Amino acid sequence: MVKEKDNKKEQEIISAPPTGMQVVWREFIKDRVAMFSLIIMVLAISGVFIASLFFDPAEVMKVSLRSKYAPPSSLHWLGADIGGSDVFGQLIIGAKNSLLIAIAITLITGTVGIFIGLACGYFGGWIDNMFMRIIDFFITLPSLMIIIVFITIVPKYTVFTFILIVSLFGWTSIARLVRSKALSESRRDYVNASKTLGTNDFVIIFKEVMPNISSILIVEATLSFAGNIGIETGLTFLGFGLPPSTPSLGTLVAYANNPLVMSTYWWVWLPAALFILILMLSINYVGQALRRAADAKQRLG
Amino acid sequence: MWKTVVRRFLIMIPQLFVLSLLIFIMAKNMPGDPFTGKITPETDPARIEELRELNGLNDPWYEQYARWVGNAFQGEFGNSYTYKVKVSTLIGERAMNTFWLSLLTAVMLYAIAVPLGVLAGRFHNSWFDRGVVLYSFISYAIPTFVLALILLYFFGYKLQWFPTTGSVDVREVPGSAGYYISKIYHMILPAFTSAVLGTVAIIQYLRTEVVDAKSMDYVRTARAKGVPANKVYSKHIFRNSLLPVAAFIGFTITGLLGGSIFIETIFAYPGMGQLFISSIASRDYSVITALVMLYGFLALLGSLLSDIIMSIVDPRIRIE
Amino acid sequence: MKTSEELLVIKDLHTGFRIKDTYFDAVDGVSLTLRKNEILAIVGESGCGKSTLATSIIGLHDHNKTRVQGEILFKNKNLAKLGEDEFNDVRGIDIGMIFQDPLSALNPLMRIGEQIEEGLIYHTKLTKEQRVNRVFELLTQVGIPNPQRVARQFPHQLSGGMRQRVIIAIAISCKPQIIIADEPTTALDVTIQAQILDLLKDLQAETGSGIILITHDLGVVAEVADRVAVMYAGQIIEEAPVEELFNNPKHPYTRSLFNSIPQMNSDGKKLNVIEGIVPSLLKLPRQGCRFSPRISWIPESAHEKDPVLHEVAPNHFVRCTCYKEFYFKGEEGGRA
Amino acid sequence: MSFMQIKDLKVHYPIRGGFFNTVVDNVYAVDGISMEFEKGKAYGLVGESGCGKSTTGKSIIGLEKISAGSIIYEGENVTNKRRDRASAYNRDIQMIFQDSHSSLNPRKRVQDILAEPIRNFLKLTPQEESRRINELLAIVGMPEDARLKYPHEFSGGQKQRLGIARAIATNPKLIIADEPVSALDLSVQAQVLNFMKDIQDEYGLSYLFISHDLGVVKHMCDYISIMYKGRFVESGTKKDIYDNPQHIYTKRLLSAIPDVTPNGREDRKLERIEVERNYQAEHKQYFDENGRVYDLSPISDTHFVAATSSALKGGN
Repeated sequence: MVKEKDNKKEQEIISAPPTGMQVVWREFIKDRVAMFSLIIMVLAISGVFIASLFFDPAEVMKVSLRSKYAPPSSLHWLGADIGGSDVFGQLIIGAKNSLLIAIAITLITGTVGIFIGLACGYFGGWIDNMFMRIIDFFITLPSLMIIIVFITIVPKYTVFTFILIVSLFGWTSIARLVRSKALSESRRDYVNASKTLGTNDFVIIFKEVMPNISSILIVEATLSFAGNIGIETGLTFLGFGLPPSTPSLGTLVAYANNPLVMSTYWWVWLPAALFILILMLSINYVGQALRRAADAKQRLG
Repeated sequence: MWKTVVRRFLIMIPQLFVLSLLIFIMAKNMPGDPFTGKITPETDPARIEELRELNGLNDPWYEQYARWVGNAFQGEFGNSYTYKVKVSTLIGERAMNTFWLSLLTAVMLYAIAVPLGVLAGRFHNSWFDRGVVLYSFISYAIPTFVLALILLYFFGYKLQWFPTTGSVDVREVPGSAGYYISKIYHMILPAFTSAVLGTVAIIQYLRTEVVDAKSMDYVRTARAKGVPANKVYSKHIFRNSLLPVAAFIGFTITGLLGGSIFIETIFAYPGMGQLFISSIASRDYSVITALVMLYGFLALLGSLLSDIIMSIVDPRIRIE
Repeated sequence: MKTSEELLVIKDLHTGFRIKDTYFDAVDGVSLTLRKNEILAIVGESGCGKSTLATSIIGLHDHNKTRVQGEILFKNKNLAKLGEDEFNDVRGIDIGMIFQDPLSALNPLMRIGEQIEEGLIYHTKLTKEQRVNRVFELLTQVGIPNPQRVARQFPHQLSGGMRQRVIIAIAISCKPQIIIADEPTTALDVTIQAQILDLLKDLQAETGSGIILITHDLGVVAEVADRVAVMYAGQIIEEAPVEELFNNPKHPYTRSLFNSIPQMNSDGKKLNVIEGIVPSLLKLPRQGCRFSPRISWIPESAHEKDPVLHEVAPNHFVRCTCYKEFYFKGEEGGRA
Repeated sequence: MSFMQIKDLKVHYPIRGGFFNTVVDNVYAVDGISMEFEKGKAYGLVGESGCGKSTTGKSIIGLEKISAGSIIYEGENVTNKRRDRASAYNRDIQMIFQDSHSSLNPRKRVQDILAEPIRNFLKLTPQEESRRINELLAIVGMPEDARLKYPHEFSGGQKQRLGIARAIATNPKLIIADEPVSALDLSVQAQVLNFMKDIQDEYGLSYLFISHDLGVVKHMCDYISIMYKGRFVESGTKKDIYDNPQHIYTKRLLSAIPDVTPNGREDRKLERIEVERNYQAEHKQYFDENGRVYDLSPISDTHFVAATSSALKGGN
């Protein structure tokens, strides 16, 4: 029956590949919540980047004891922290930092994961065996602890080392997923056909296999972007994230570790926590809607 | 089956080896020595060199490694710098707290996840199902520390239903009934937070398993036999969907341990995770090394356990 | 033609699937009778509605998305009106079913013995011991050596042919009067297929039950069927005793099908190709002769406006009058 | 004169097991088969599932690793050059797949699918390439506007015809067809078989036709080999195999094929039972103590049977 339904749809779209971006977009328009999430996500991210142009980090971080723990007012939209620094300004700058770092981590882990995953899935054999052993091992590691230890023992600790350390543990799950998809895709006969038609492995991997799993790659990138925001803010929250000179959303939330701040000066930590929550919900929903759209079986029709 | 289990054990050996090597290298790169706790600023540099020699810190790295592994096997990780007690004693105390917390979490986790997942799958596309999907979506998207903080803020500070720190009320006498009740009372909020976050994977898995199983040919066979609908669910669909979940137990343990760092820190619960963070803060390296090793070992054990359970419950693996 | 009592009478059956609040009938007005002691084959290409017909009879369709109208009369009951639960008094006891893929049709986590026993638990008053003995008896009956051992095994430990025998044992466990076999040998190798078909035929002769055999393979039909109904686009277009149908096919579709089989003696000669494609469910022509678009060289006037089945020989029925005018393209003189 | 010879081809897969996952045994998927191919002839490879017929096809074209044996093409040993892009072998041997749907990349338009072999093997200008694509579509009876469509817009039979068009794009000498029609309905199957026959006559193609369907193979092929457990049990012309089967396995296979007429089916059933009894009784004369098929020995110029000499004498 599903097949019949597809036939009908195919009539309407003249010559589009079955999982093209066009199809995905049409699905998106039909799903109101997904559209809403997409708008929230775009607004939140672009809002942060645009607003950050109007804040000077040095100005924001300036200590002003007079406004210590000042409640929200027209001067300080979201009040001030223990040093009297403006929370709203910190929120914007912190969010910008968090987003940039999450993007960097996503790009690095995504690229590495996709390359390794494609190679493992397509070639199989010893390449696959070797990387799968490594990945299995990484997955059983208590990675959060090891990241923390790494961060504390690295001699010159900067934003870049932070990105590298987190990326070192982040590529495995993407590689694993890409591998399983590439494996099932590589077993399909069109790959065999290309082999018999004299196309070389490199071209087959990037021009045949990769386009066919591209929708999954986009979905995974979106979801892992959300995950990376969580990892960065979480680590910063614990005190092992960005260097103190670079505020992050996690820095603000970390104020809640002080019971007094948590219970009384909620404006210091709660907005940042809620902002993370909204960001995560919207990005994740967009990711899941993309996943539904990319999977012909789950399409809304 | 025994072959699978033994082989699985053998695979664990090189993993443990690599893990220990990794941790040893990390430990070597940490500032300070296993006997750092015995040194004060007044100690004579010659005396330090003497101590180094005495403790074999000038030996080749592989000899040091061998000795370190030997000690680790006997649970000997040196002394804590901060607490001035043996690392093993220190961790032992905290480990019990973490163990009880994890146990309560696991109980809550399965008590929430299994019925939700199974029922959502059975009543696919109903309002109940949509609610479950929404719940699992939110708990998937929300970061651990954000959920923990929000729950702590509302239930701990605003409503004051639960204590906000510690593992037991200090006024209770150890051993008394009140003591144990207090212990459980302190665990409820952190365990619940942790459980909510852990349910996602199991709910999603169970739900899709049940939905998929409904259209499986063997379910059609059962229906064609005239087996009543309830029995089709209990004997065929649920059983076949639940067995793989049993194998999740091992991974659940790993997951709970990983999450315990956030949970214990936020709820100020004196377990291993909190000990780890405070040791990092005080640069108490011998404790850190021991904890990482212990966590790594438990994680490996967890995945081993999962594989063994899988090989017991699935006849396709059981009978080779 | 064996004349014996009627087991199952289907009258004007319509089975429709719901797509966006509209029902599309995949089975579109089928009437059939199954008698005791016979194998009735329903043959057709994919998408003709033959499997849907089978699932409607035994009630295995999704009751939420499917609409069954018409009459399926069995023991004074109309099966088309039964709900999912009420069907459990019919399924397994009175009607057994054999599936296409013997591996996926067995529960991978249950022992063979348990799976055969399951039907007995709900439909008989046998004690545990009697049930176990009955399981052994059934396994022996379907030609499985060493039943005690096989009963304790899991599906993945058996070969394809053995699994299909187990499926048959399940289907006949409560001695049903009707067995529906949906492509029972399609997933099997020819040598195993021959064994399974022989087994089915022997069992049928032994028990006197009626078998509805759904298949796309005319060879299988020729080997085992007593009577054949040919389906096209949701309707029966020809029905006849097996010798009559194979020796004297009438409907253009039946004849075209026969001419497209690469037979043992076709030896590279051109095979007949039917123009066009099988219409999809959503685009089924609901009026007139459904095969007419695929024999476009036959004049419109040859077809009936509202085609019905005509008895052209004793017990031989053909839908639409177009068979009278039909000839294969390029053989102008070869009219029937 | 044959243009290609396959000598003692073997494809073995290691079975790993034991504690250390070492190679404990091999699966003999293809276990020493030899064939020769002549221009314009069709060769059938018949057997039941798991007999190694597909593996044979895949190993010839280079999708499976050959463990032993050699492939000689136009006098040159090409065993290890099968996937060499520059080799004439790779251009001249093409393949048609069983599942036409999965053999076409869903994200490529028909013109790109057909252009793939042309771009890889032939040096054509874009205009020539475009003309060739139209030509190919015309050969398999598809309109030119199909070029811009995606595979999912075609029916099963049309997709298989596109697969054929792609396989003949480089004017190959041999096409390996692995169950090319077994996924298709009867009427569509007839159409595809007709096409394959037409193209063969027109271009002097050779086929290696792999199928489990003896009817289809007999319809298409001049020579037939029956395969069992990775080895040939019998090999010969179509007439040899169907009119004068010698190996007990061939007889069993032939007797199991349903005949498309109900007349005389009782007799056929009795014959099946008889053949099955002989199969059990005479097993020793056709299989050695390990159950392995004997080597082929000739009983005529074209007809080869794998059996002990006593069985052959008895059979004649």
